[in-house]
Amino acid sequence: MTPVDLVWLVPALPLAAMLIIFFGTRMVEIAVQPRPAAVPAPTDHGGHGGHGPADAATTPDTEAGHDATDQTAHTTHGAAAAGGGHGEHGGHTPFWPMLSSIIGVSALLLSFALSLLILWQFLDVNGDVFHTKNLIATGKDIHLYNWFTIGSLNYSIDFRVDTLTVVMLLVVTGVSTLVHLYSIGYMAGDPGYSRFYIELALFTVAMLILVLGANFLVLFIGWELVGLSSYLLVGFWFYHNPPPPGSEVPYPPPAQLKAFVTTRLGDFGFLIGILILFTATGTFNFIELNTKTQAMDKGLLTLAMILVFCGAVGKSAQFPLHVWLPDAMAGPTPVSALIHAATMVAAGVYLVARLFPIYEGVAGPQALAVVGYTGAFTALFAATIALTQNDIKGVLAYSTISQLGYMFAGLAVADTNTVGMYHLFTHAFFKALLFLGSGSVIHAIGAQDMRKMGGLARFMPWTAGTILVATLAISGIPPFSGFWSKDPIITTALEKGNYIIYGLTLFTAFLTAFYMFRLFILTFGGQGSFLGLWGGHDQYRGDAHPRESPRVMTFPLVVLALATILIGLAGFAGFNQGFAWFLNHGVNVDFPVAPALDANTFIGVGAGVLGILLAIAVYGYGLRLNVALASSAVTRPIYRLLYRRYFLDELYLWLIRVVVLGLSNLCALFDAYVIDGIVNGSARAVRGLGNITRRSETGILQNYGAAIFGGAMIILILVFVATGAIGR
Amino acid sequence: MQWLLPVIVFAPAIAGVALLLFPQRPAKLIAAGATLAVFLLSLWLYFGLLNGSATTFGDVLHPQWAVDEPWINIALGTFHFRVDYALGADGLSMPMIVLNALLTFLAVVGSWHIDRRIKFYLALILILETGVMGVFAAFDLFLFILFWEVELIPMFLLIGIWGGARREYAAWKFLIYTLVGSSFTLAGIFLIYVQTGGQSATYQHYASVASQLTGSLPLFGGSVSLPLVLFLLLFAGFAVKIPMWPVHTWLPDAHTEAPTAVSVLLAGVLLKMGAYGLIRICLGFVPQGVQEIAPLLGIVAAINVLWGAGASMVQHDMKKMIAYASVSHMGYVLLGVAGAAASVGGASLLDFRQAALTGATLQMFTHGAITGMLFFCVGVLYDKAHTREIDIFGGIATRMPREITLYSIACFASLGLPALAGFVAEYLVFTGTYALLPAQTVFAVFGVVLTAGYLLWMLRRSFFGPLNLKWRGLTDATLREAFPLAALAVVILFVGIYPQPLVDLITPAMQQTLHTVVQALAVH
Amino acid sequence: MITLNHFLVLGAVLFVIGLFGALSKRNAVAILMSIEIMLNAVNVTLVAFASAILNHGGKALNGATVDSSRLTGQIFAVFIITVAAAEASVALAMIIAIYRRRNTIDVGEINLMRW
Amino acid sequence: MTIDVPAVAFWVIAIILVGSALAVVVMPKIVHAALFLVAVFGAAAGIYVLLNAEFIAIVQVLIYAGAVTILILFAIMLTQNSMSRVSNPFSGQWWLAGLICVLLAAGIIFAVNSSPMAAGAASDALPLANAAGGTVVKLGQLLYSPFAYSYVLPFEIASVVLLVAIVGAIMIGREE
Repeated sequence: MTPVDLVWLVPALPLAAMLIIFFGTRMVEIAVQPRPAAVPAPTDHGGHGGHGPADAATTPDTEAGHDATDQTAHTTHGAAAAGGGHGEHGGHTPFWPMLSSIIGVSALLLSFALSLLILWQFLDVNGDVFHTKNLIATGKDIHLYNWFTIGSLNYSIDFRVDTLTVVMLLVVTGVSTLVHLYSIGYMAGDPGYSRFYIELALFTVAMLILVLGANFLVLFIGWELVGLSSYLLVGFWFYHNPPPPGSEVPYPPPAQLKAFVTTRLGDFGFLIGILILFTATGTFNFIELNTKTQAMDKGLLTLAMILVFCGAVGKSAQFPLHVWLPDAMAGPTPVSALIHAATMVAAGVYLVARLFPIYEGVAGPQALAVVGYTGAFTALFAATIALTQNDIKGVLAYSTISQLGYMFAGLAVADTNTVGMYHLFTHAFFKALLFLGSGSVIHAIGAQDMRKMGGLARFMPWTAGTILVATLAISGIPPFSGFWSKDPIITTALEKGNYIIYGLTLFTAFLTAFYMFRLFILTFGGQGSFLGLWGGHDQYRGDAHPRESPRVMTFPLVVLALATILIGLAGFAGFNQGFAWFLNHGVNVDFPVAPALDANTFIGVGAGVLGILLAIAVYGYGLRLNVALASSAVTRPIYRLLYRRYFLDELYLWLIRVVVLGLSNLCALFDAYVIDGIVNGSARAVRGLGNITRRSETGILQNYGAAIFGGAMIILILVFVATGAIGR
Repeated sequence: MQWLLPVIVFAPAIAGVALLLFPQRPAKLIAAGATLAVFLLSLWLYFGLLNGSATTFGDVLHPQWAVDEPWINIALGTFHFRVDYALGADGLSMPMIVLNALLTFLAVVGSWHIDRRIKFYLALILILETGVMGVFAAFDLFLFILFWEVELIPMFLLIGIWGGARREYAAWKFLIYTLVGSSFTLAGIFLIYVQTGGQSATYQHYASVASQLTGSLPLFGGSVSLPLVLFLLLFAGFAVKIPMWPVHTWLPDAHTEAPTAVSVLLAGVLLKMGAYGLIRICLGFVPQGVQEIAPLLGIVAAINVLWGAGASMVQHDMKKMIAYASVSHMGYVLLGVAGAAASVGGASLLDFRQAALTGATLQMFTHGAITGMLFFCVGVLYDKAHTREIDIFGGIATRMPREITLYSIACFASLGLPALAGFVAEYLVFTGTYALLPAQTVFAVFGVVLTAGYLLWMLRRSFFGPLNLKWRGLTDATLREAFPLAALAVVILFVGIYPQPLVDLITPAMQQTLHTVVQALAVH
Repeated sequence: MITLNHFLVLGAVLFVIGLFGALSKRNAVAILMSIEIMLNAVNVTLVAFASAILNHGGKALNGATVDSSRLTGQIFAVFIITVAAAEASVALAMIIAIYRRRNTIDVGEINLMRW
Repeated sequence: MTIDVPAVAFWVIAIILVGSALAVVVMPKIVHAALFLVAVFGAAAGIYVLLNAEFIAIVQVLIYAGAVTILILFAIMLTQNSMSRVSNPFSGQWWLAGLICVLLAAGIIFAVNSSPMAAGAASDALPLANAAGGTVVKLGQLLYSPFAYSYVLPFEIASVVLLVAIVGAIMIGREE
């Protein structure tokens, strides 16, 4: 009974926690205090009371304020709304909810510990501890139970633990544990405290099922379930007022709908892809697919893989299905950190990495090309939008989309899945760190518009310091972890001679550095401070009274920052080589090592440095470039285009309104008028006929009598005629 | 054990008549007790089947607990008219019987609060249960059509007396639609009875001769394929019940007007009668007829799915929306059957055929449970707010957490979320039919996206957002109201996570049916 | 000489006269009387048949053997008279009831079952 | 040459019968019609006598000429409302009725005469009003005898019918 055999415990523990909280502590909580999802007093929300549903009726899509026309719109209300239960803040969490959170955290800790054990067992190549030799090479299949078997078609719930799974297990359980811990502080006193932990645990379970699945069936189950938990958590504050027009802050109810349906659109392609593969090979199992797909028709297989990638596009918010992710920031910030930055959105990358043998080995090159170009383009596309956003979480959301694009590009250019996966790995930590940090800021000042911040570094040094680390990492500055994972993508693109992707990624690296430091300076720094980075009271533009967040929130920040730094430093010791070796089942593969101190690396880093310097110049030293660009007649349209996110939301909204609802109305009207018209028409015809014939019912006895005997008489005569009696 | 099926079939009607003699309160208790007893009995039957060895699961040739007595047996010269009182259960009918028993019990509990002529109401519901049970348990075509018509009367009265504002219109529409359809079915039954030798009308007889049923009929000088004619005649009645586009428009009206419990039964089991007839009689007895038209049937199925989804996207009445949703979901059943019968690939794709057919049967069960739950949810809401207008509400989730929890479970089950029942059936249908009718399947799969769209949009408009102060006084579902919801939620979760017991029971019956189908393919 | 046919024709004529009255009169009592005439016509025919059979000595008119001592025709007549009496009483009661309610016995005006 | 008395009697009675029946139908005053009805009944009784059905004849006189006529006269009295001269009018469809009746009569008579019986057994003379052929005793046995073959049971049922009729008449005819 080695740890690997107990891997089912990893998802089982959070599941148990979820059930305990749902049926246990939360029930007690309800019993103790009757209204769990208590509304803030009607007076707060009465104002918009009738208007929320009213305008929702007009469109299925979001009305979260993307229709801002004035980029300097005042967003306090929106922030207050999205800042969430902060009205209730300061109030300490009562006993039962606190118990829920403790249960959740401890369950996650156990899963994380178990994952570490499994990692250890995998590294135990000679089998001198666990007596399982070379698990790293083979991996292990764990058959849980059978759904059903139909003829030769096998629908069974199987887990597969191999190195790829182990990496994901560590990322998921690790980050999830920290976020659970962090939420104790962030969600303190929120009326939905227990509900939050239920849904967080549900997400963890689903994500673990996703990464553990040995076949498409299980993976798809997890895939959809993470979508569910994302839906629930984005809509966690479903009772808030819509933000005022002009605010960039998304509005939970439409955002959750958008998130689910948009990903569903991707899943449509995903499912078709699965169906093609299943029909051709008769199996869902990934290992069997690797071999059986080789018999498939190349073109069909390529198509199938592209369709499968559609699922990844939806889940990982790649262009053109990226629109849901920025809105998903309507959820509480820990959720954004865990689901919409570190783990769930990486599921698409994981999917491609999981199927990489087929993508790279069996299917036609077009498949990977689609993946790569989509990724690279999305990276640039999202980065350009991120340049102009003022909502701190919005910027981070677009940077997430951009980084996911990097991962896909990395998967596509390299001939192993290591490059992309390594960026996923490092990104999980520093992006979670960024989000948690921004959450700490929002928690402190109750607003998330960067124009209401500034100079916060002195108020909250821990937050600022850790975020600075993450910012450097995402900008690809050595020695932080981002450098080791991002630079290889760029360089590999160059080495493989894929200049389009190279150019896109390189330019994106510059943009990334710029907007990330823009974010940092606008938040923490300000003019007149050291490089504009480390601001103080005089740079603060808001009206709240910022204070450093409690330990329970800063501790995860520190942990993540340490992780970022350590992974980075370990890079010098060839950590990424080790990672590659591990991910390739203990086989050494050529992982483009930076620093292989060649020009390419310096180009990559240089782009980052350039971006940083530009950002410092503009925001730290008041080089009024941004204002110029935003106001000059030439560039203003471009600025507006970026600020309004290329008007894609409006486009989709229009499509849904006109095409989908139009057709739907057509159906409904056809039913109501054509089909029912025929039905009712025929009924009316019968009724009319009856109206004519019923005239014969005079109700006068003698008419009937006459009819009777007249009839008898006629029959009599007829009989005579027939029998020829008359003729005789 | 012979007495079990007759008891299950007739006990409800007897109880229904009996409770009229009692005062109101005991009458209610009698109804609840009787339906509960029937449900437990049916469960006993079910697990009796399940725990028997694999051979005793039963299929159309070897029904379990079969009863077969000659009932009408007249020889008019050469013409021999014979009707058997034949009851039986197999993998196809057993889940439906259990579902019917469960839903009727829950319906009785769910209509506890009705104050207008409750005794008559309950009696009708119990008689309805007998009718439906008979349809599923009958093993003789004439007995089948008899029960088929018996079920109409209580339904008509239930809608017409306890319905909403336009109840007369809805009731008549329901009645006439169904009668027109079933008249064709009756004609088809006589035709097939004569064409198969006219000695016996038991299912075993038809199933055994099904694959030889070929040839053509003279018609207007020309001649048409006999199986096709038989299929079209028989299917006419089933198509109305399923309901298949374009004869589906009775459903939204009937659902909108019917009281909650009746909507539950209507969507939960009555629609399944159509699907049951399609699989048992059309596919089982005239497979070639289905084969000749399978691609077209698949197209209609896809239309069903998309059309229903589109129509429900723009409804303003929750019940009407869910009604169109059932139209959409029954499309998957059609698709599964069409796939199973499609003549491509011959016997080589047998496994996929079986997946498709099993999926269709599973979908019958899961859709019954899920849609029943949805209607119960709407009913609870309606009893408190006295409206079902989606846009009138807003943010009421904060007022009724219990309701919204169960309601969203039902919605997610309906949009095919894994770990809930709906996903299992739909996934099975898709994986099966794609091999046989790819194009149709692709279109049908897109319905999954639309379903998510309209259901969640409905939730978003009614339950989320700031509380519409008009509903400040709204109270949460009481435990009595929540009981049917919770019960169905348990069923849905169980089937969604561990479907094996259900599938194991269905599979052998489907194997038998497919055996004849493939034989017919060979003959073709 | 008088044969059975004479009686039959007499019955027929009588019957038709009654029928004419029943179909053409407006006064309900008159209709009732006409019906009585029709009943009598039938009686005449039946009794005539009875005596014809009796006279014919056990041979029915179509040659089949019957028990002529049964006098079936007369028995019929008795019962018809009984029923006629009952019918007359009930009918008249109804006429009076109708008259009370509608103050007329003109069947042309009594058409409650009119479409 | 001897006069066949019964034949003459038949013709006389028949003419009276038909004539008074016609009178019943055509008389403009309902009371006259009722009186002619008495004549009809009486004449019918005569026919029965001719046919050796004395019992029927008696009953006919008692019930019809007696009871029913009285009933009808009462009804007429109770339902007289208008002093209009024509209390027994024809309806609009009298011509249609006439047509039907004439044709029907023709049909029946034609049928009677053209039936094979007309040529056969039915064509020989009936012994009219012969004292020997009295049937009362026999009829009595047939109606009441508990031992021999009899119609006693139908007879009792008939009495029940009468009872029902009486009760029904009372129920219907009574004042609300």
